[in-house]
Parts: sequence; C-alpha cells; structure tokens
Amino acid sequence: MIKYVSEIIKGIISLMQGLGVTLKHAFRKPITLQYPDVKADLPVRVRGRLVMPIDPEKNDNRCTACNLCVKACPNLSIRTEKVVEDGKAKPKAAKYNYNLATCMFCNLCVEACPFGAIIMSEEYELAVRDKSELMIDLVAEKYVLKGKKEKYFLTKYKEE
Amino acid sequence: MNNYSNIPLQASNNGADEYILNMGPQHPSTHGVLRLVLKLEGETVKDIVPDLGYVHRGLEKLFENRAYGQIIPYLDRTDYLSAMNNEWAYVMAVEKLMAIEVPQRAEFMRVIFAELNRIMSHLLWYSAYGMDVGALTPLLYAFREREEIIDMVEAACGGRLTHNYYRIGGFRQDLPKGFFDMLKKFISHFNDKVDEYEALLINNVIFMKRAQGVGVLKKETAINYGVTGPNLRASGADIDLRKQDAYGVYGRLDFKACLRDNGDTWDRCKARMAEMRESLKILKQCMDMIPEGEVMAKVPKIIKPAAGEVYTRVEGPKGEVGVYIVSDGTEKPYRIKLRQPSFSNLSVIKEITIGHKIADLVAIMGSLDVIIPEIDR
Amino acid sequence: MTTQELLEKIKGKIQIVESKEDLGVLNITVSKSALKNSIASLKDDFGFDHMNFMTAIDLPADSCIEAVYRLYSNTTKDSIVIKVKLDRKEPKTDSVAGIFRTANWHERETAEMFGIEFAGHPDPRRFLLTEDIINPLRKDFTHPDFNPMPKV
Amino acid sequence: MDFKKLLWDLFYDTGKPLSQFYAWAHNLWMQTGLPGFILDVFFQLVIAVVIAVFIALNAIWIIYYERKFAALLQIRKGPNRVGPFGLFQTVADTVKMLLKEDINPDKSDILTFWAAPFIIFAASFGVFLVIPFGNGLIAGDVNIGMLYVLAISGLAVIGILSAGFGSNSKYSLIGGLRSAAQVISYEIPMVLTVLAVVMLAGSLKMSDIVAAQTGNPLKWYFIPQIVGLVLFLIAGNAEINRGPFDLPEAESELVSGFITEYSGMKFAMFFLAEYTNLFLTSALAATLFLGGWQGPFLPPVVWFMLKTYFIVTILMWARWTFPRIRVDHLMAFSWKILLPIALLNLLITAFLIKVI
Repeated sequence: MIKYVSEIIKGIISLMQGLGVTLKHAFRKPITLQYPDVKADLPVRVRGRLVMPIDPEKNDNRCTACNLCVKACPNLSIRTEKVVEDGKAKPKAAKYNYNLATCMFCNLCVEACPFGAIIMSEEYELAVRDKSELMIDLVAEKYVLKGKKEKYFLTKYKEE
Repeated sequence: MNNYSNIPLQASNNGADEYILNMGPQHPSTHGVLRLVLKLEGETVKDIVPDLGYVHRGLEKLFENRAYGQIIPYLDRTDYLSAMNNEWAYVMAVEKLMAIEVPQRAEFMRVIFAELNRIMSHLLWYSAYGMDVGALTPLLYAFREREEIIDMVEAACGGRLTHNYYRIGGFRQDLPKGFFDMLKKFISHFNDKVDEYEALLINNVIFMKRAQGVGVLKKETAINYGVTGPNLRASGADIDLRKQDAYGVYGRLDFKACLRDNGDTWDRCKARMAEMRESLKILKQCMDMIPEGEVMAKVPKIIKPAAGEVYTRVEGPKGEVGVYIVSDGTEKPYRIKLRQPSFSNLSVIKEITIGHKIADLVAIMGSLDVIIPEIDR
Repeated sequence: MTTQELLEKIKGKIQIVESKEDLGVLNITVSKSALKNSIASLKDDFGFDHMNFMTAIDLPADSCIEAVYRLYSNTTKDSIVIKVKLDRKEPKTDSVAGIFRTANWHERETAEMFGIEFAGHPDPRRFLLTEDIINPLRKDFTHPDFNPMPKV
Repeated sequence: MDFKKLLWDLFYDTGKPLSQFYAWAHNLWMQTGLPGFILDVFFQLVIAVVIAVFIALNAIWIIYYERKFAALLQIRKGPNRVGPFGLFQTVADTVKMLLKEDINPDKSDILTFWAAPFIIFAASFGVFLVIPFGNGLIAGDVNIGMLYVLAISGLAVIGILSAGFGSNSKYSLIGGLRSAAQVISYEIPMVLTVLAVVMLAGSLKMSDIVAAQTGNPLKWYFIPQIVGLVLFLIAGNAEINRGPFDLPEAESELVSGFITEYSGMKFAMFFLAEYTNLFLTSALAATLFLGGWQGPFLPPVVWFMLKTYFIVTILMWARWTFPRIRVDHLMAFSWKILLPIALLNLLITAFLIKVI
C-alpha cells in the first residue's frame, strides 16, 4: 500500500518536472530563423556550389585547364576543354563543365587546384526546374564573388 | 501481389489470432528505410524478420575504383550523424599502412571533432527517440543544441553533415578563428541542457514504465552478437575502444566508460545521456591541452601504400566503426570492408523483442540507435 | 602478447596451414575443413569472444576467394585474423553462425557479394541486393549499370 | 422596447430574450392555424445550423491555437505565413483537404468506411445540445443532461471501430480495437467522478449543476472535487484519444491508427471531430468544476469560453510534454489507479454530504 502510494507520488513529481521544463521554455524566445526572410550568417569556409570567379587583377579567371581538379573529383563531375591562345604561354580553359547533379560538395577539387582558380561559393539554394540547368559551364558564367568569400578567394584561402 | 515471398514467416492457420504485419519501409519509426516483417498475435510480437538493402549503394565496390584520398567524402555518407568518426577510422587505417605520424595538434583536433560528433549523434538519437515514444517536444530542444554544434563544425570544415574534414596525415585546414570561443560557450551551458532532457523525457514516469525491463540484452548475448558501443556498455560490459585501444590521444585524457547494469531500454538511454556528459569532459580537457603547431603531416602527393592489410577501429557513437583495407601497392585500394556498428546492433533485434508489444518494438528499435545507410552501405 | 607468443600458444589446438604477421596482428590460414573447429577453439579456449567482422577477398590471380574472419579478445586485447582459401569456381565453406551469432548477417552479406555458399547457415536468404546483381564484389563483376571509374 | 435592457439581456441573461422571441414567433405561427411542430422543427434546424457553424469556426480556431501553443512550448514560431500571424493557416489547410482526392482503399468495407467519420462527427455534434454556453443559452436543457452527455459521447467509439474495421488495414484495425478498449475502460472512472459532482449538485440537469455552484468562485466544485477535476481531465483526455493517450492514432507505432486510410474530406471530419471533442471535454470540465458560465463582470459566454480555453490549454500542455503510454499500462492505469481513487473520491463525497 505504501509502495503503491509512494509510486503514484513519485510519478506525479516526475510529470510535474516535465511540465516545468516545457513551461520554462514557453517563456524563451523562439530559436528558429524565418528562413526565406532571414538567412543564417554563414562562415567563410562554407561549401556551396563550385564557382570559378573572376580575378579582378587579371579580369579573367585563373584556370589553366591543368585537369588536376578533374582527377581529384571522386564523382567525375568536372570536364574541361583546353585552348591555347595566340601569343600566350599558358593554356586556358575554353570550357569548364561542372555537373551540379553529381557533385557532392566535398571540396577536393578546390584543394587540388594549384592556382586557386575555383572555390565553393555560398550558394546553397540550388534547385532548378530542368535537369539540363544542372550542367554549368563555369568559364562562361563569369561569376563574381562578393563579401567574405571574395576576400577568402583573393588571398588564396587565407583567413584574416 | 503478396510480397512476403522472400520472408520466412507464416501465420499459423489454426490459431486465428496470428497475422503478419509489414512495418516499413515507409513507416514513421523505422528510421530510414528499414522493413520489418512482424508476426503478431494481438499486439504481441511473435516473430520478426528485418528486410534490408533499400538504400544499398555499393560503397565497397565504389572504393575499389577510387584513389585513397577520394574515399573520404563517401565515408561521410555511411553514418551521416557522426561522419568524422568514420573518416577517422579510415584515415587511421591508411596512416597505419603508410606509417605516417600525425602531428599532435591534429590528434587533439580529431578527438574534439569526434566527441562533437558523438554529442551530435546522441542528440539526434534523443530527439528521434522522443518521437518514437510519442513525445514531440524533445526534438526541438535537442535540435537547438545540435544546431550549435553543427554551426561549430560548419565553421571549421564548411559542411554541416558531410564534413569531409579529416585527411590522411591530419587535417585539411587548421581550426578557424573563434572556434574555441564557440566551444567554450557550448560547454558552459550544455550540462544544464542534458539535465533538462532527462527531466523532460528520460526520467518521466510514463517513459520509465515503458522502458524499464523492456528489451533486456544480456552481456554474453550482446558480445556474441557483436553489439558494441553504448548498447553494450548498458549491458554492463566494460568495453570502450577509447579506453581499450587508446587510439589518438585518448590515453592522455581522463574520462570513464558509462556503464549500466540491466541492459534494458532505459539503461541504454541513460548510458547515452551519461556519455554526452563524458564527451563534454573530454572536450574541456582537449581545450586546455591542445598544442599549437602544424595540423598536417608530410604526406606524399600521390598516396600509394605498400601492399598489406590493416584493420583499424574507433569508438563511434553507435559502437565499433572499423575499416579493413587490403592494399596491393597501387593507388587504389584492393578491397575495403567497412565494419559498421549498426549492422551488428540491429541483428540483435530478434533476440530482444520477441514477446513484447508493438509499442515496445518501436521503443527498442529506437534505443538501439541504428542508422540504415550504415547497414546497407 | 606478441604475435609469436600467440602463435606458439594456439599452435597445439589449431592446425595452421600458413601464418604471418601483418602490422602487428597474427594472420593465420587454416584449411577449409578445420575452419569451424578452429574458430570454436579460439573462442572457447583462447578467449576470443568478439568477432569484429567476417568478409572475403577475391583473388582472381590465384583463382581463389579468401574468407577472412577477424576475432578480438576483450580480456587479453589480442586480435587474430583467420583466413581460409576457397575455390573460386565453387566457393563453399562451413558457416560459423552457430559459434558467433553476429556471423549470421556477415555471412549472408558475404555470400551475396561473393557467391560463397555457407553450409549449415541458419538463414541463407539474399540480404541486401536485388536478384539481378550477382557477386558484385568479385573483380570480374559486370552489370549494364555499372561503370568502373574511367582513367582521366 | 427598452433597447438598453434588451442588450443587457442578450449578453447577461440570454435565455430571456430567446424565450420571449420564441413565444412571440409561436403566437404568430398559431394565428396561421398550421400545426405547431413545423415551427419547432424549423427552430431545431436553425439551432443545428448554428451549432454546426460554431463547431466549424471553433475547430478552425482551436487548431490554430494548438499549433501556436505547441510552437510556444517548442521555442519556435508556429504558423505565420497565411494571413496576419498565420491566422488563416487552418482555412488554407481545410481548402486543401476539400480539394484532395477522396480515396477508397481497395477491398475496404464501403459502408462502415464511409459511416465512420459521420458517426464520430455526429457523436460530438450531439453533445453540444446540452452544453450551457451562457445564462439560458442551451439548446436542449433536458433533465438527464449529464447522462445524455456520457451516453452520446460514448457513441464515438463505434465510429472509431467501424473506421478501423472498414479500412481493411491492419494498422487501422489495431487502432480501432485499442480505442474501444481505451474508451470503455476510461468511461468508468469518468462516470464516477461525474457522479460525485452530480451528488453535490443533486441534479443531472446541466443548468442545475451550473446554478448549484453559484457566482462565488469559492463555491465552485473544483475546491471540494480537486481530485475529481484531475481524474476527469485524465479520463476525458483518454476518451478523446489525445495527449499521452493517443494510442489509437499512435503515429510512431500505427502510422495513424484508425485514420491511416482516410483522405480528403473524410480525414478532415476526423480532424474536426478530434478538436471538437477536445473543446467538449474542456467545456464539460468547466461546467462541472469551474462554475460553468458564471463569473463577475464579463458576459456569461465570455466566462464560459475563458474557462473552457483554460482547460484546453492545460490539456495541450500535457499533450506536448509527455510521451505516449503503452497500451497495457493504459489499462492498468485506469483499473488500478484511476478507478480506486475515483471510488474513494465518490465515497468521501457521499460521506461528507451526509455529515455536513
């Protein structure tokens, strides 16, 4: 009998504790971000999709189509076409086909690049309506980086 | 159209109360795409056959065609709740094959991220488990802290779930600026939150009634089934690879394996709650002890280990995460076998659920903390 | 315990065809007929109570498949690898699921991946794959949907 | 006519103008020489429509309220996209439900499958007839009011059972059977607690029970019957299959229990009935234990709603805090804990009435 009653009382106390926790939270501020209106402040190392930004000093990208990124990619998401312009020693990428559909955002291509020509941007809203839009030619895109990432790119992945 | 052809279950015809119930692959509480075929009598589970393979991706075959360095991102996708532990087991194996000495700072960083991942994984387990037993609020509370850790990890490696941070020989980059401030802030308040979690769900009388004495896993059975991790320690076996193998710098850190005695569902929950607190202790120590210096050892550009075979294992949040590599001296591994804890942990389910109710089956499934991509690979 | 000591210790009970040390772990090969007894003996007499995993390696060059069992002792903290060579055309061996119940699923997976038949297995169904994928982890596996990584 | 007095009556003594209006209409009707029951039927229909509209609007509000309240406990914001503060979220959801395809599963028992939502809805609809919303604002003040409530609300289990049986799904069937067991075993402690209140009031009539508690909050029955109130809330919550007692639905075990196979408008009716039942249980608790519509200053309807929503909030708070009870514990809880306490409560009440 005593056990029966004490168990009921213990049970009620534990239930009250639970109610107390939720009650306490009722007076806390919501932690959620109202996503499309408010966006989280992302750290500089964040890995969105791959871009090949314009280097403002050269007014062109830094790619030489050396294919190291192609070799580094575990998923064969990158294909390049090389072209050597007249009067220049270094070859250039005529096309840099990046397959967003198979990319798994691992950053291995960026690490492989000896010139710092490519970088993972902050873009993470990557849904498209047509599959063909997932094939992106990064050379033709002439991407311009902004904000934190730009500094990160210009200093060849050095943080301040 | 009856799709039980593959399943050796038969409801007996003379006992009219028996019937077959198909639970999953799309069921709210089978955690991913696991299919359980149950033989029930009323609500009591008479027999159970797990049907697996819905998310099999053939990772082991993929690995045979990838260079050693390219394998790491795939490992994130086995146990995606604690990706760094998988990465660690793999890079440790390659380092052992090539006899690479990892810098001290990197070793401490590895411990920090492994423990952060452990807390992340346990927090997700807690929230999902709350859903399993019908409490919907724990999810939000646990995700609040999990988000904090993910932000920390994201600042360090840029990925939220698929981290791809460990490298053969150390780390891709050093820790970002301000990382320790974030960590300090997290450590300072996390213990209180664990108290809250316990008050809200684990110590609730309704939950205790449901969990105590349910799904009892005996120590000998657990070892025989190859169960590892918190599930094994809840049964009273003092086996923690962080202590036993003392890989990395775990030998220099002070912590204890969180043991429980009964091996029932409640003990498994309690063991995980205690483990979160222990991880916090480890993080605190690492923060004080971490030295300055390089984070990457000198590693040849093309990774080409000598022929041989190696097996390394780490203590993941779910148990023994092991990687077995057979190298033939080329750039690509000859064979990689992933030994994942959920594989063995789930195999015990038949042993411990028969005779319980459906509601218990859900509670036991949740308390085992299995993750299906890890089993299917 | 060093691998040499371990080898000396188990030599009496287990018929070892071949043994070597690989990165500090004893690696023994036993004959197909002795496999079940050796593993039972390692478990009962030498305290190897934990089976880490069981898998196989396809060796087309030697035209054999090696089944690999890795055991660990929680008391002495030793590891041991037991290998058994199987004929590649008709791989067949005894199941150890009666000794280590964790081997049940491991053997089912291995059977499916390499086409090994485990005699006496309690539940020899397919495990993870669909019916049209046969022995995928063998080196000569072909499938219309499977392309190995091309050389870049 | 004194307009100010009419307004006062409308708010504070609603029964009087209503009965005056009825007498006036009746007189007018009798002059035509037609039989009187036609007018009565017409009035009943009007009442039914009013109640139906009230149920729909109230359910829309209460769903929104629950979602906002859950968000409050869960440190998030809740619906806030459709309309100001997300007020039209439920309306949008309802429209979505109406537009959805109404699926009949293959091999389902069409009759029971279709009847189920209507039975459940009718059961909760019927109880509204005897709920005193205000002073005299009661559709049918029958003298066995409380008995009627218990009898009609118990009918819902037939709907749930027929939903479980008619769906021809094992999950639904388990859900339906669970519900039957649950409702039957919680009916008993609930009746016993209600009985204690009835003994105090000395009447089964709802208006008498309210009147017996008077306008003085100290005389409301939650003071002598505090145990009864808690028991009533637990048993009532279990009967409407909510909160920690949502076993018949049990999302993580039975997918959705007896409503697994329902879609479109039929699903919406289950949803509507669930929230209507929540409101009903709270309204009954407010009537039996918190003095019903009585209270100072504010109009009776406002008081009634305030008290009801107070109880609703408590039930929601419990729902969003506790894990689900297992089915055998549920039974044990009812028979081993609730029933003895309810009996004891009844005995003590009877004894005290006799002595004092």
